[in-house]
Amino acid sequence: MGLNKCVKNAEEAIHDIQDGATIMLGGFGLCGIPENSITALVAKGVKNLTCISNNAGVDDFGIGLMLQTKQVKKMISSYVGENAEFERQLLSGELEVELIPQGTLATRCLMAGYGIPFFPTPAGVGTEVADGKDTVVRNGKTYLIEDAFDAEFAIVKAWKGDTYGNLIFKDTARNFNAPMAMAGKTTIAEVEHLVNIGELNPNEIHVPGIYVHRIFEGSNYEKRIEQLTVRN
Amino acid sequence: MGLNKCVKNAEEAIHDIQDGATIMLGGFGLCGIPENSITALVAKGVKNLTCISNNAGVDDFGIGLMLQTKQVKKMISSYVGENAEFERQLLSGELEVELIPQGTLATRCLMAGYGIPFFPTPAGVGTEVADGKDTVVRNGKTYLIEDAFDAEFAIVKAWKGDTYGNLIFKDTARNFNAPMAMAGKTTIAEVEHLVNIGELNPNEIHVPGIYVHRIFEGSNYEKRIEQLTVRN
Amino acid sequence: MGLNKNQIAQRIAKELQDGFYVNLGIGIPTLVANYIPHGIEVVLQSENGLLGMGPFPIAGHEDADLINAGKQTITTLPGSAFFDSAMSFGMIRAGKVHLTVLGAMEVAENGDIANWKVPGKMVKGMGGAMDLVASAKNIIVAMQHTDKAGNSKLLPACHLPITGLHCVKKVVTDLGVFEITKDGFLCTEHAPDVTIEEIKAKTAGKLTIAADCKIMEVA
Amino acid sequence: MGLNKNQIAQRIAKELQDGFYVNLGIGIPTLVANYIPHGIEVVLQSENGLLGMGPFPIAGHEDADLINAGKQTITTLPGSAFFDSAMSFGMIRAGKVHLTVLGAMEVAENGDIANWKVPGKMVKGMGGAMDLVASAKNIIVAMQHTDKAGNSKLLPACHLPITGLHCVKKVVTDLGVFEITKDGFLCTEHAPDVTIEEIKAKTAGKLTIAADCKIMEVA
Repeated sequence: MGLNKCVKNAEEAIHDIQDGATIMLGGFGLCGIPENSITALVAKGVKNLTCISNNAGVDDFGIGLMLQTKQVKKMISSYVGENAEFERQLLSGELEVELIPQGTLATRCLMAGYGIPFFPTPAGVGTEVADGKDTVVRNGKTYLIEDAFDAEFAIVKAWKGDTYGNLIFKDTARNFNAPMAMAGKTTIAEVEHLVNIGELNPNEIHVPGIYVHRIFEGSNYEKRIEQLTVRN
Repeated sequence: MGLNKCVKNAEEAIHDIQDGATIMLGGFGLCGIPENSITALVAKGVKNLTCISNNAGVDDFGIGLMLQTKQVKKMISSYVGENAEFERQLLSGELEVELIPQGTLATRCLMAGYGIPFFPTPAGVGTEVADGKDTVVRNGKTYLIEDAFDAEFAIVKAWKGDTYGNLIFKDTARNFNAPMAMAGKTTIAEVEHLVNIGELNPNEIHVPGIYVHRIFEGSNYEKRIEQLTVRN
Repeated sequence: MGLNKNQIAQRIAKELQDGFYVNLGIGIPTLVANYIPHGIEVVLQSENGLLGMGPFPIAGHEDADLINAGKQTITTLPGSAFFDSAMSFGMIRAGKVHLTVLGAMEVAENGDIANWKVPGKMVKGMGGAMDLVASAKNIIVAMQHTDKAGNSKLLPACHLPITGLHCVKKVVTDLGVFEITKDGFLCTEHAPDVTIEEIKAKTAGKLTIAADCKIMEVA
Repeated sequence: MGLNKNQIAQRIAKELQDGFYVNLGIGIPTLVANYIPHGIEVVLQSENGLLGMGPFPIAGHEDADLINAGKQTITTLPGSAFFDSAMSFGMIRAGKVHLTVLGAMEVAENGDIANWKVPGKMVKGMGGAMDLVASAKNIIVAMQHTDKAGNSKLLPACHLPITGLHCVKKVVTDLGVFEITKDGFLCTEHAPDVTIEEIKAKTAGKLTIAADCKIMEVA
C-alpha cells in the first residue's frame, strides 16, 4: 500500500543513489549516524558523492569508510577533524571541502523542510564564510543570506519508526537527523526499532512520516563511542 | 532558585503586562487557549492590547472575553469569524484588525524563536497581503519577505510542564502554543499538570524551558468545544 | 440538474492516489473523505497540526484537544502524528502535501483563485488558504458553477480579492470537470443531464470542450 | 607564574549567575562546570542538542546516544531536554543562552575573535563557534595570554582568520581579567604573582589598567 514506506534493507533503500549524487547524512560525530546505509553505499561503490554531514566520521567508521574507498568528491561540513585519510585527500586535492557554521548547516536543512528558500543569519559575518554572499542589515545588525539545501537524498538514523515513516530519535542522536529527514527530496530512514502503525504515541513523534520516503530496520549497530569519558 | 520558573497563579504571571502591550496568545479556535491567563487579563483590566492570536475566540470565551471589556486595540490573526462583538467593534472602528495567512503567522513566531529576523514565503503573493512588502524571486517563484514577530509577552497553554518550564502539549492543542512559546521576550506558560523536574522524559519535550520564563498550574479548565461533531 | 455536493466530492475523490497526503478544506472538500476509493490509502492533513485525521468521535468520546481545521472534534488513526502550526505549514510550503482540495468563490481561466473576501461583507480572514494555494503542487477547487444569482464563477479574471495566483489545476463543479490549461478552462467531463450548451452558457471564462469530453460517473 | 587552566575556569565560574543558561566550549571552558558556585543553579547547553548536561557517566553506564559537543559521553540531569541541531542553534541565535565561554587563538581590542583556522595548518572547521559568537549576548574568552612562542594573543587586530566581529565581552587569561571596552582591553584583575608590568609587556593590544585593579581570588 502507498503509505507503507518499508524497504527490506539498506541496499534496497539506497538502490537508486547514483554517481554524483548529493546526499545528506545525519549524525553528530559518530552519534546517530546511519551505519547500515553507509555500509551499503560502500558496497554499492557509488562515486563522486557530495556529502552534507556535520562531520566526516573517523578513519575506519562512519563517512570515513566512504573516504577510504574514495567515493566522496565533496564534503559540506562544519567540523572534519579526527580523520587522517580525510586530511590526506584534502591536502592532495582529491577531496573538496566546504566548511560552514554548524548552526547554518542545521538551519539550511530545516529551511528546506519548511519550504523557505533562504534565510538571514549573523553567523559568519565578517569572516571568510561571508565571501560572495549577500548581506543585509536589520536593526543595526548584519546578517548573511544563506540558502536552504537542495539535496536529492537525506539518509538518517532514528531510534524508532513506524511503517508510515514516523520517526522518534533518542537523546542527542536526534541532532542533524531530524532537520535532514525533513530536507531530503527522498528521505531514507534506518531505525533501530521498526514498529507497526499505532505503536508510536502521535504526541511523541519528532519527524512525521510525510517527510520520510523509505524506512527499514537496521541491524548490527556498533554505535561506536568517539570519546569515552567516565566519572572518576 | 533561578531555574524555578514557577509563579503562584495567572495573576502573578501577568502582573507586569501593561496597557499597550503586545501579547501573543496560543491556541487554535478555542483549542489550547490559555484560559486562566485570559481571565486574569480581564480581571486586571489592562487596555489597548495588541493581541497576536490565530483567532479571536467566541463572544463569551477566549479572547472574546477581552473584546467584551474592550481591552483589545488591535488583533493580528488569520481568521476571526464566530464573534459578533468582534464584528461590531471592527465595523465601528473601535478595533483594528490585521489579517495574515495562518502559515505566515505561525512562521513569524517560529522565526522569532530561532533568531531569524525575516523570511521569504510564497503565501500572499499577488494578494492585498503583499501590499507594501518586499518581494524576491527564486527559481522563478515569487516570495514575500515577512518579519519575525517582536512581542513582549507570549502566553501559552500546555498539557504538562515542569518547574524549569519544559513543556509538553497534547494533540492538536500544540498548534500555535509551541511556536509562540519560543517567540516571547517573556513567555508565560499555564499548564494542566505542573510536575517536578525529572518527571518529564527529556526526549518528549516539545518546548525546552530555556524559552519559558514563568509557569503555573492552571485551574478550572473549561476546554470548551467550538464545533461538537460526532459520528452517526 | 447537475451534481449535488456529495457527488462533487465523490468525483474529486477519484483524483486521490495511493499514498497521497491530502489537505481537504472546509465545506464540500471535507466530504471527499467519505469517498476514498477502496484499495488505496491516503493520509489527511489537518493544518492545525495533525497527519492522519480520522472520523468524528463516537458521542461521549470527543476531546477538546483534538480538533480539525474546521474546529470540529475528530479522532486519530493508527500512524497519526501531531505537530505544531509552524511545522504544519512548513510541510505544506515544502510541497510535501500531494493534493489540496478547497472551495472558491471565483476561479479565473489562468488558475487564479478568490475565496477569502467579499467587499462589503465582514471579512473573517484567509486562515490557511493563502499558504495552501501558494505552496501546493496540485490544487483542485470544489464549488458550484454559478453563484446564487446565476453568475458564472469560472471567469476570465477574478473580480474578488485574490487568494493566490496561477495555482488551481482543476475545478470540479456541479456541471463538470475543468482543467486549467494555458488556453483557459478545458471541460473534460460533464455531469449527467447537463448539456455542453448549458456549460458554455454558464462559463464566463475561456472554455474549450475536450474532444473526448465524457459523462461524469457518479453514484 | 600566572593561573593554571583550572584556575582560569574557576575565575570564569564567578561570572555565572543564578538561572543562567550557559554554553561552554571545548578545552578550558569545559572545566568551568567544575566550579559552579554553591547556591546558584545554571543549565549547561550542549549545542548538539541538550539542555541540562550532567557529569560524565559512571564507567559502564556510558551511552553512545548521549554525548556533548566535544563528543564525550555525558549524562542528563533532572529537568534536561533534548532537541535537534536546528532548534539548538535557534535558541542560540535568539539570544536565549545567557553566557558563552569559549577558547580563542586571538582576541582583538575591539572584541573580534579568531579561533578556528591557522593558515598552513589542516583546517578542521568552525563547528558551532561562528554561530555562537555571532549570536551570544555575553561572550567570555578563556585562553592563555600568549602563544607558545610568547607572542601576545590580545592584539590590536586579529591576524588569523576571523570567527566573529565585536563579540567578546571579557577575556580571562592566566595573567588576568580583561574587559573589552571602546578603549580596548581594560585589566580589572591580575593573577597573584603577576605584575602589571608583565601584563603590559605581554599585551599587544591597547591596554588600560583599571584604577581599582585587584588581585584575582582563586584557590
